[in-house]
Amino acid sequence: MRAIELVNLSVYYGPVRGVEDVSLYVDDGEIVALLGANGAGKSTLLKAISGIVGTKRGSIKYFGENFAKTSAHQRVIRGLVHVPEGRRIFTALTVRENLELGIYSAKLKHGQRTERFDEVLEMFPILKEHATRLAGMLSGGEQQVLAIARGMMSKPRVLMIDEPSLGLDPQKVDIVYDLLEAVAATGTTVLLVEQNVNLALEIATRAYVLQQGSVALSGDSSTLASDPRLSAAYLGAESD
Amino acid sequence: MTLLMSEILNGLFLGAFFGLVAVGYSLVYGILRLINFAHGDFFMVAAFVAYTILGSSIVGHGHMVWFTVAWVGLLVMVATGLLAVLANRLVYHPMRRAALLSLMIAALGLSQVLENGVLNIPGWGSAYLTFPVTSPPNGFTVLQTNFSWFQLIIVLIAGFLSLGVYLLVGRTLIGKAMRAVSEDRIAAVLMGINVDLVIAVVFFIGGALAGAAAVMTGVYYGQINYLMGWTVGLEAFTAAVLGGIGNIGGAVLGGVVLGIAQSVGTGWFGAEWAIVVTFVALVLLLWLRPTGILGERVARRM
Amino acid sequence: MAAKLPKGGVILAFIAVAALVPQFTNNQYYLSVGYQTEMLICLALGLNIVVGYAGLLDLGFAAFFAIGAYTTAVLSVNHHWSIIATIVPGVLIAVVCAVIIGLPTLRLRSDYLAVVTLGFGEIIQTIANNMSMTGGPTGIYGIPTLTISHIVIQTPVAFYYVLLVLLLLFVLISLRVRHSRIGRAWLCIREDEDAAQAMGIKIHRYKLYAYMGGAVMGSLTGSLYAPALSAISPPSFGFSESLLILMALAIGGMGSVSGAILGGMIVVILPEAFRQFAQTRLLVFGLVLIIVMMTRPRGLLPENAFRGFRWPFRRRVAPLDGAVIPMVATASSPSASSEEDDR
Amino acid sequence: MFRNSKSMRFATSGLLVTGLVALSISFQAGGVASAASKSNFVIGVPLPMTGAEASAGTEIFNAMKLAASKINSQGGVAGHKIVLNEQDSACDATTAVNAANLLVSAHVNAIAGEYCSSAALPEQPIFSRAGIPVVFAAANSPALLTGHFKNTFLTLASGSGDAAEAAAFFKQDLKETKIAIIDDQSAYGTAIADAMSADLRSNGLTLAGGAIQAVPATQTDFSSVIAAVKSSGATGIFWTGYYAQAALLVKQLAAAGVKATFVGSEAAIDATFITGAGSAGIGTYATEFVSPSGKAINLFNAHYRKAFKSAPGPYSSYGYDAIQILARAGNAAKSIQPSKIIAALRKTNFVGVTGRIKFSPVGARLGMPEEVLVVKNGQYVKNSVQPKL
Repeated sequence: MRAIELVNLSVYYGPVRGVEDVSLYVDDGEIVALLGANGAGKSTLLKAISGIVGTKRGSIKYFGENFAKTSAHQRVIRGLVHVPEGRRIFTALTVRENLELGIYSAKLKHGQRTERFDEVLEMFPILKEHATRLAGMLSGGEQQVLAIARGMMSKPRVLMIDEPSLGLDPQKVDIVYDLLEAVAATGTTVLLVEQNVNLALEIATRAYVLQQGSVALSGDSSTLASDPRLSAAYLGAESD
Repeated sequence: MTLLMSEILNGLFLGAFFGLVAVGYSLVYGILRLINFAHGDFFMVAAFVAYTILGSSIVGHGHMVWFTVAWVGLLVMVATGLLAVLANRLVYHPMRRAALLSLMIAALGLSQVLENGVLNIPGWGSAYLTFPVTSPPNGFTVLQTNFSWFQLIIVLIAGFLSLGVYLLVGRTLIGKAMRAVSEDRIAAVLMGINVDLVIAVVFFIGGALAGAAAVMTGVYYGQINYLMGWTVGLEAFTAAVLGGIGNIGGAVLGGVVLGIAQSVGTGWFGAEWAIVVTFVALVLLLWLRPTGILGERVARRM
Repeated sequence: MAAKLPKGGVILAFIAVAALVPQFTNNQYYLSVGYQTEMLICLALGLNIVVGYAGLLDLGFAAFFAIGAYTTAVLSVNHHWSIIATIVPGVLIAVVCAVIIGLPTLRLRSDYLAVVTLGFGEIIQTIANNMSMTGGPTGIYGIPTLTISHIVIQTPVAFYYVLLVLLLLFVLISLRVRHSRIGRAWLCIREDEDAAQAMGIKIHRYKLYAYMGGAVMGSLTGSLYAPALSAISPPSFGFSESLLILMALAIGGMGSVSGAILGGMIVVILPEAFRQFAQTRLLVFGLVLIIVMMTRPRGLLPENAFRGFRWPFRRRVAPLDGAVIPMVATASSPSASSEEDDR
Repeated sequence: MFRNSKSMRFATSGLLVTGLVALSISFQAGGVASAASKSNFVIGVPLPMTGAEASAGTEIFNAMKLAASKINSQGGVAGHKIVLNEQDSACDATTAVNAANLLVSAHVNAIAGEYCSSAALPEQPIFSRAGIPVVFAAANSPALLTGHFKNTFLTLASGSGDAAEAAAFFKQDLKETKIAIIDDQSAYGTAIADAMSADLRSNGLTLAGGAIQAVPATQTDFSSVIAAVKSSGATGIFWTGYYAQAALLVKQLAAAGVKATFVGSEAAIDATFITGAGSAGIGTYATEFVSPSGKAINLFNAHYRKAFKSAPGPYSSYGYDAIQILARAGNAAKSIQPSKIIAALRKTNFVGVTGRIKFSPVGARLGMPEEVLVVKNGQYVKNSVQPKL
């Protein structure tokens, strides 16, 4: 079953090209990584899939359903959750309130909400002691964990996560990636955008490499890892 | 000394009105960063709607009248809320990508449209209209100052409504969604929050509060006019800034502080200088505390 | 510079046409509407320095207009000064007021500054209304005519030309200052205050300059407008007047001289054009205001000298990519694409 | 991509401006053309039709329409039909100047109207330069008579008579000695308040609190002023402002338990006051010019009610008389020429709905005795005791 399938997708910011003619798919239960240099269009692609930027051409299918006319918040309700770059947690709200907003759209009774809240805290124990603090007071790594935890509150079918390692020290990065593996282990499909190739290929089953808005390479993680064109794609884009 | 105390008590009463309208101002500002100059005119339109409905539905005397006032009040709150939602849908929503100044000018245009719309409606027009129901004068005396029971009821209703909104924003899920939208609209969308709906709810609440204030104004003061919204709007806006705009508790507090400042200032310098006292106090306060009394949350964001 | 030529052309054409108007009509009414338009354009150009160039939202600009008009009226009626001589004290008082109100408040963010300037406008109007020196609510009447050496300016035509000269002066100043060192500093502050400060621009000082510049222009206009009106009273200098000036600028286009000219024409001429509809004309005016702002939110003749122009008081946006903001809504998901603009 | 195209922008803006100018010219030119037909007696009517005083303007204009149609049905003025050319002055100096210039450009034969003195003052020199007779219907600031304009006549005597009457009433009949003056900060109210302050002194009465209390005309809550009045120990209150605020003030005074006797100026008299103040208004007083022919005013009120389905405003009758004054002057001069009408206006002497109308050499209304009214059974009646001046 294809969780996400993009066919010839193009996104433009006014006259500026974001991505052009991208086709890719993510199967149910997979971890797929989107790789590429800065400005290659990875984040744009995620934003197009989650619906916060409009597309110019092409189609987005989510479990076979066409998403062209579905508004961004509706996509979340269908189980497609996007943890954006820079975490974007609500700093003026408490950790608990942030998590509660993660199941905003779910039609749950109060008891069920608390239950889910406890489940997620079990999964992300770092947050436990901070539940009543303002999210803005957390450290960077804790904020990233909160962002993922917030995304997991609604038990998404697909979790898209953008640059989870950005700005974190290696130790925190390990924690975050362990969590991601734990998330995937619950059966959640993960679409991961990452600049750090080695990190991403370690947990992903497959990967796509974007270069200047188009797919340059794709394949299994293990084959890609040894492909010399991979580093060329990075270096090529960087030397531009 | 008793004069000062009675001025403070009067100021508290005035502040209840300011605060109620200011909460609406503050809510909309908090979520859209828009100084909604038309907000005072929602209040004005509400007073006229209440005037018309009450005029045609008052039957009987005594308690029956107050029962009618109560349900008309609720009806007008809903109607004004819907008016605000409609204004948002027709004017502000299509402009959500425009610069704030453009939005502000559009709000001024809307204010003109509402005022002059009422001016041109037969039966409303430019005259000072006498409200069909007026509050009975009997009451009680505190510190040699007479208050009517109705004034007490107004303060209680205003306090009750403000507290309701405060709890709604602070405790409920939709309230949390409002705060989320106010802080980061994109992230809110990614939580599955229907931002347009949240904004509509905010306009509805703001409008409904203005509607409640309008009915109480009509019944208490007994007189309405098509320009009544402008002054109230200006005072409410000042109160909202004074308390720290975007902050519900701040709006109520700002209203009370403004009411007291006006009342006491009038006592010292004469009513003709009331507005000068108000604004000098505002400048001093902003100088010492540039974000208003309770404005920290906004300050950090800016 | 080439890109600016068409605009210069528009301004020149306007001035030329404006100068010729009295040759075609001596209708007193048209001429009086004419000089009121010029007056409002002058005020809009003054406000343009404050709001359009430096990005400071001012909701009480009519205060400086009032200061000029009242200084001239008081000195000429009560103390028999000649009108020309009253201009200097008017300007001085305006500048002093600008500094007094500006020093403590110009460090505030725009919304707070807006309410403080609004308050300043109300204060000036209240003072005019309450002092016996300013004639209280009746105001001051019998303001003598303007005499420049031996020429007596009394007829609408004469005032029309006097205000046209002032307008021309303001246009030249606005265009010159825009590309001067100080003008560039203002634009930097408007675009990004923090960055401007990081670049070593003394932002408070330059903000104060802008505020003072606007005050001088507002006061000058007031001094010359008082004799044209012959009687002034507080209601003409209230919040609604301040808003009218701001509207002119917003409709025409912030930061743009040709925009101020066009906007001034619209806000004066439009309500006059709908005079026949007495009670409905302001309704129409309000509708026009909304429609213009909805269809052309940057005004009819926006400033376009800069690519990547950033509007003052836009929401403080941090787009996800830090990249370009979508200008054109594209095919799919209209509700979705619109969200990009906000944080 | 239209948005970024410079030519499009110029084109649309250019079109808009051209359209506006064309609109304005066609509208105003239409007005000019119709007014210029010389067979009519065209009376220019500058009145506030928008803004805060719009209701007063409408009420005055309605009465003028009544007068004009009545005179026209009786054969017009020296054979010419009266045509009213109404222009909104909005009680704002700038708008008023435009209205005045528009009327002058339309070559009207005379002016009747204007409610606010602040609008009348800048209009005056414009009408004077054009040599058009002006009968101000309700604006009555003394300042209007100091400019030595030979063409100005006031239908309404300046408000100082109200103050003199009220002061005498407080002293002789009410025997109150400590009087508070509350002023609404309008041009009208302030003038009367100042006059009252002087009249209190000359009558040996005290101004309670030592100063005039002023409230902005937009104020609806008077609690702080009432607190001041209460603490000053005033036993009488003189209100110089208008009826709408008067109703609020009286109600709030009653609610605050202030027992001082309330006397309003003539501007406080209106049906809205009686309904608005309710029980608090009963027994309050107001001073007014005597209308000797009670019958005429009653007839006028009845006509007005029939024609407009509402009660006339406090100044409607003055608007009615302003038109009558001009019509009689035209008939006396047998001409509708402005200069001849001005000459005839000086000799005005007849009884209108507001009483006998005569003018002083500077154009002030003469001989308007005052009387004190009291609110009884839902209407104004002449008080049983009247002070001797």
